[in-house]
Amino acid sequence: MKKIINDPSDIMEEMLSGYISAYSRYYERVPGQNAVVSKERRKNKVALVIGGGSGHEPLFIGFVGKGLADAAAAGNIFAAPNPQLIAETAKAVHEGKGVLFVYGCYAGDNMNFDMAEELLQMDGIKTAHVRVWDDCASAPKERIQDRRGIAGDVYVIKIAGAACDAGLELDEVLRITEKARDNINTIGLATSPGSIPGLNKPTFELGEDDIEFGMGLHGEPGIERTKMKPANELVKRMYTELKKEMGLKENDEVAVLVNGLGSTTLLELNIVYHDLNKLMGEDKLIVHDAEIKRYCTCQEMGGFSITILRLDEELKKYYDTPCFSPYYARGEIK
Amino acid sequence: MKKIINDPSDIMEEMLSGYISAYSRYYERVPGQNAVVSKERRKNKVALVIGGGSGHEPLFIGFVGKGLADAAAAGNIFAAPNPQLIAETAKAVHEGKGVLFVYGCYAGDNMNFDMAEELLQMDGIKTAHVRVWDDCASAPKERIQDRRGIAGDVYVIKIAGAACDAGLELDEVLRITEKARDNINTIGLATSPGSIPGLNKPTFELGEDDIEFGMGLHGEPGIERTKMKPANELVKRMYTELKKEMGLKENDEVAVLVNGLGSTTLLELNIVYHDLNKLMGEDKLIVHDAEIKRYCTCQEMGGFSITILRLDEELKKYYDTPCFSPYYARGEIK
Amino acid sequence: MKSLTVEQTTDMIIKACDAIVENKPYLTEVDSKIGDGDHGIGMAGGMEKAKTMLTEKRPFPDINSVFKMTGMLMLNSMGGASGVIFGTMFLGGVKNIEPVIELDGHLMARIMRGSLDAIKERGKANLGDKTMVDALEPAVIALENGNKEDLVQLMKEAKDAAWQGVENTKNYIAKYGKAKTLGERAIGYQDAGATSVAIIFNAMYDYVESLAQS
Amino acid sequence: MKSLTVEQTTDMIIKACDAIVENKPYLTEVDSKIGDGDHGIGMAGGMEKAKTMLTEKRPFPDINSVFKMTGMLMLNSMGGASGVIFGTMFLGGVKNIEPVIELDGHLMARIMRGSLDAIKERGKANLGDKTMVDALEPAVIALENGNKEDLVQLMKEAKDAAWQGVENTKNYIAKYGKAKTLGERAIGYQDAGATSVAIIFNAMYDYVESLAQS
Ligand SMILES: Nc1ncnc2c1ncn2[C@@H]1O[C@H](COP(=O)(O)OP(=O)(O)O)[C@@H](O)[C@H]1O
Ligand SMILES: Nc1ncnc2c1ncn2[C@@H]1O[C@H](COP(=O)(O)OP(=O)(O)O)[C@@H](O)[C@H]1O
Ligand SMILES: [Mg+2]
Ligand SMILES: [Mg+2]
Ligand SMILES: [Mg+2]
Ligand SMILES: [Mg+2]
Repeated sequence: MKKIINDPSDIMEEMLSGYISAYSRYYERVPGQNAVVSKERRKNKVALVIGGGSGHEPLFIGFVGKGLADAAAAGNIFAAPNPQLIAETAKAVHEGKGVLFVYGCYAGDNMNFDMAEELLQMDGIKTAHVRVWDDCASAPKERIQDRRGIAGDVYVIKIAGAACDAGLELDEVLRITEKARDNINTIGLATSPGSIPGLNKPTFELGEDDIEFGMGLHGEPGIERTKMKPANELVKRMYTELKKEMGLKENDEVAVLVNGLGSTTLLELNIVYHDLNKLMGEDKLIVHDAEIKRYCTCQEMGGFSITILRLDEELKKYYDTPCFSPYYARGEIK
Repeated sequence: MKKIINDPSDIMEEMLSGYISAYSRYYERVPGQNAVVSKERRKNKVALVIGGGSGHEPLFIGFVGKGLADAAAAGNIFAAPNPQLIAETAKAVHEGKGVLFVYGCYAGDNMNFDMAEELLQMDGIKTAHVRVWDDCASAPKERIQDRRGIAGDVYVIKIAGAACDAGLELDEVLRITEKARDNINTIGLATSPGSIPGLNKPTFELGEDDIEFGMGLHGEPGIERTKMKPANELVKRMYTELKKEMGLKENDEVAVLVNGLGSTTLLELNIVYHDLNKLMGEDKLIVHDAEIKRYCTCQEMGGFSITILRLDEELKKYYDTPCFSPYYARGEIK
Repeated sequence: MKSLTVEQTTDMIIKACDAIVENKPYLTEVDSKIGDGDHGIGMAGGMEKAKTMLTEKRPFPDINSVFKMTGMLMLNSMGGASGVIFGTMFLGGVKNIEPVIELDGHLMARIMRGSLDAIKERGKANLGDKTMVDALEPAVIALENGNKEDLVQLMKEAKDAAWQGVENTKNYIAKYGKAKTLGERAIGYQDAGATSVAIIFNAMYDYVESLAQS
Repeated sequence: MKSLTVEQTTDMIIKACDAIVENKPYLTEVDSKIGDGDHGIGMAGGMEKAKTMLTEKRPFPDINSVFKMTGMLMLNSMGGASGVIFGTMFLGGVKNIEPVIELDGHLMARIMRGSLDAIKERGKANLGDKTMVDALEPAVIALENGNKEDLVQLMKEAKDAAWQGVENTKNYIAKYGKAKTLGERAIGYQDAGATSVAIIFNAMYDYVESLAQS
């Protein structure tokens, strides 16, 4: 496992410096903090702040931009950002209208963001948060708050950003963002591990022919370890889980994301979409939009996830607004 | 090596079907051909057609779009498209003003595109081509036409697209595109092999601690096999080669692309840019624009390349125009 | 020996930092089995920063500052679940205690009880949930029940209780952290955070013990 | 035996297709050593399509059509260097020859000479450049110099010459194709395209020989 890095203890510093200097057109840094701030951040509106552990790039730093998040707090590799970092990041973009935090639901993130909110509220800043728990393989529906946030983050951020742009009050932005979150589910599968940069270690072990359905982004176990199968069988199983979970039916309108976890190629992801599209067609879902991307990764982990966002007219309105970051641009929609 | 595919002989069909159906907003297919056509293709202008072997996604199909190519002919995995496919693709987008082909300089591509041009010229269609030979590790400058085309393709396509958009005649589009090509160099290094989809085979072999400077996208040897080193030493060596090759000096204005070859992560690529930016700063280059992306890949190959485009006022004008494809959007430039 | 000075307390915490840094690979391995493998990096990173600051900023006016400084640095550098939890382990106990310049068995027990309560308040984990609480709670009870007049013996009982707690975590299903989705599969593996607690208590005991020897 | 009918020629070419398909893994391995490893897939794909079409569309009016059909299918399905080169191997030789219904040694030599010239015109490679020319050119020379009255012996000499050509490619540095950047490092490895030529000639010989036996 060869990693193109320098001193492992400089990873965060150099990674952020590289990203921000390459895209200095769009970004600046919160002085002294591992945080990326949009140069075109919202004025006089609710600020959207995202964050989480690093190592999942482009998430989260790649989703700071116009129509997206105003800033991202970048935790250390696979570790939630600390409360001070989160609070400073929020202060850098707060415009007096409050701050909405969007992040994945993990024990570490929940506790650190909670502490940051306490700090901010002590300073008189209004805050709210939406924890993304889209991974339906990570816990049963009854314990939805135990579910992890994975690629569904992207859609929640997109819609939250559009709601902020619309100039709504914090509680209304919160309502819409929660509605988005509650209409998103994801299921993933892993074919090979990623690695922890700086350690020469795979994030988990998996037999030569084994895959794991529902595996989490850090190698957390999913619902079943099984044998590798052709793409269409894998996709069928994943789609079936999502359909059941979401109760999808004829004429439901959806946005779909096929997300590569790292080393799985666009060629393979395109084939996944081919298979998925066939199944959605058979069920007469209306695919409003689709993306085949690597948004939410775990280093060079192999595998992919499928995310479905069920749209209604309100969500679609926010989904369709233009946005731009180096990794997520919408705007040429006709 | 687990690949998420179905029957290997369906790879091309399913891959293209997946891509085109996901992005049906933007794309359609040339009936019966492995070709992607932009729904917003140019009217009454020189048509830009690109193509090459598949397996390098998002290149080439991901660079069809507004301001970019009108169509791409997708050859089989790692194999140039055949003459009929190329000719049919060109005919699908030809508007009476001629067709410019941009492709990487490989024996197979050269011969197939040449034959396609012969076929088109027999039908009275004006054609021209620009072969991209940016990989300065693949042959000495004296044998520039023996050099391979790698990530520099992206910049050539961008500028050719902008020149077509400007409504210029074919010979003028050709002149500008050649000028872009002649001001672009790339050097890559490989840390691990990709694989040929459908075969369970790595594209080349590399020792546990070995890397290869200048390795080609299909595992063609480069200039030296050596030991893995820290990122800054790798980058320094690559930058030094490029600087010498291009004669870069103080106040030269450049666009820079750090391109991941497949499994190398954005985290690592950001660190590469961090190191590169430092060296460019020491030399007082003016970085007009930078990108950290995975544009030109070879399946899950590990490693990266650095591409430098030297800009003058004319090239900058074409470089800066907006464009949009699902994988390459510019337009928020201020 | 009955108590430590502020300077000795500083040395003791620095020893705990060293022990965590030394055990980084071990903690990584433990967290890799059922977590995401970053616990060693996180803890070592936080405690290295704490050590640097403790070394630079010493001497401190009181025991409270030593614990607080350590906790703040961990909380605001580590991130992750363990940043909050272990930050709180050092921060939470001294929060409501007026400045003191002597660390005896009574104070140690009081601080650690305060830490435990704050951690349980923050993280909601209880005994048996396969977290660091499973090591900290028995250690706190040992501190509370032991002979406060013999600091060496008291700390020995605390660290033994912590290690026993680590052993116990092997029998539990995880309810918090990244292992919670493992269910039965987590059984047989010890919890990483609990291991860190035991390492810290172990190092504190070693320091106190060697101080008593000399 | 002196010559083949159109139907026999069709069978012979189908045998050549089969031989390439059977040798797909071998060709892959050869191309992997110093090329990009796709030669086996490419050749097998093209010749499988050719076989299907030859089987569906038979009988053909003349020898020319059999070669032309094979070449067109390879050219317009395979892509890559080998699509053009091997397409031309079947297309290029019959281009300027009036329709014939009998394939004898003279015609075989004339067709293959035409193919060779067209390939060299298209690809610019010469003997010693480590391409399929290194197998095809000696085979053509063998066809031209051999006894045209004995087709079996003539084809045997051609395939032997082709295999000898494959052997020779091991000593060469590549000037074309993806191995050209290898320089000295390509020495010791045979060329993939040359190997395909030898396999094709070998299969054609086998067919002619078994026909003569029966
Ligand atoms: N809610 C909680 N209460 C107490 N301890 C917890 C809680 N959640 C996690 N932990 C502790 O944190 C440890 C994991 O720390 P670490 O690996 O650094 O963080 P992360 O889980 O974010 O990767 C676990 O082994 C457990 O002991
Ligand atoms: N210019 C050329 N002239 C003759 N044969 C060539 C030429 N270029 C390549 N070849 C042949 O093609 C073979 C490679 O074919 P293949 O692997 O299918 O294509 P690619 O090189 O595009 O991957 C080489 O082994 C060589 O024999
Ligand atoms: Mg973690
Ligand atoms: Mg090839
Ligand atoms: Mg962990
Ligand atoms: Mg090849």
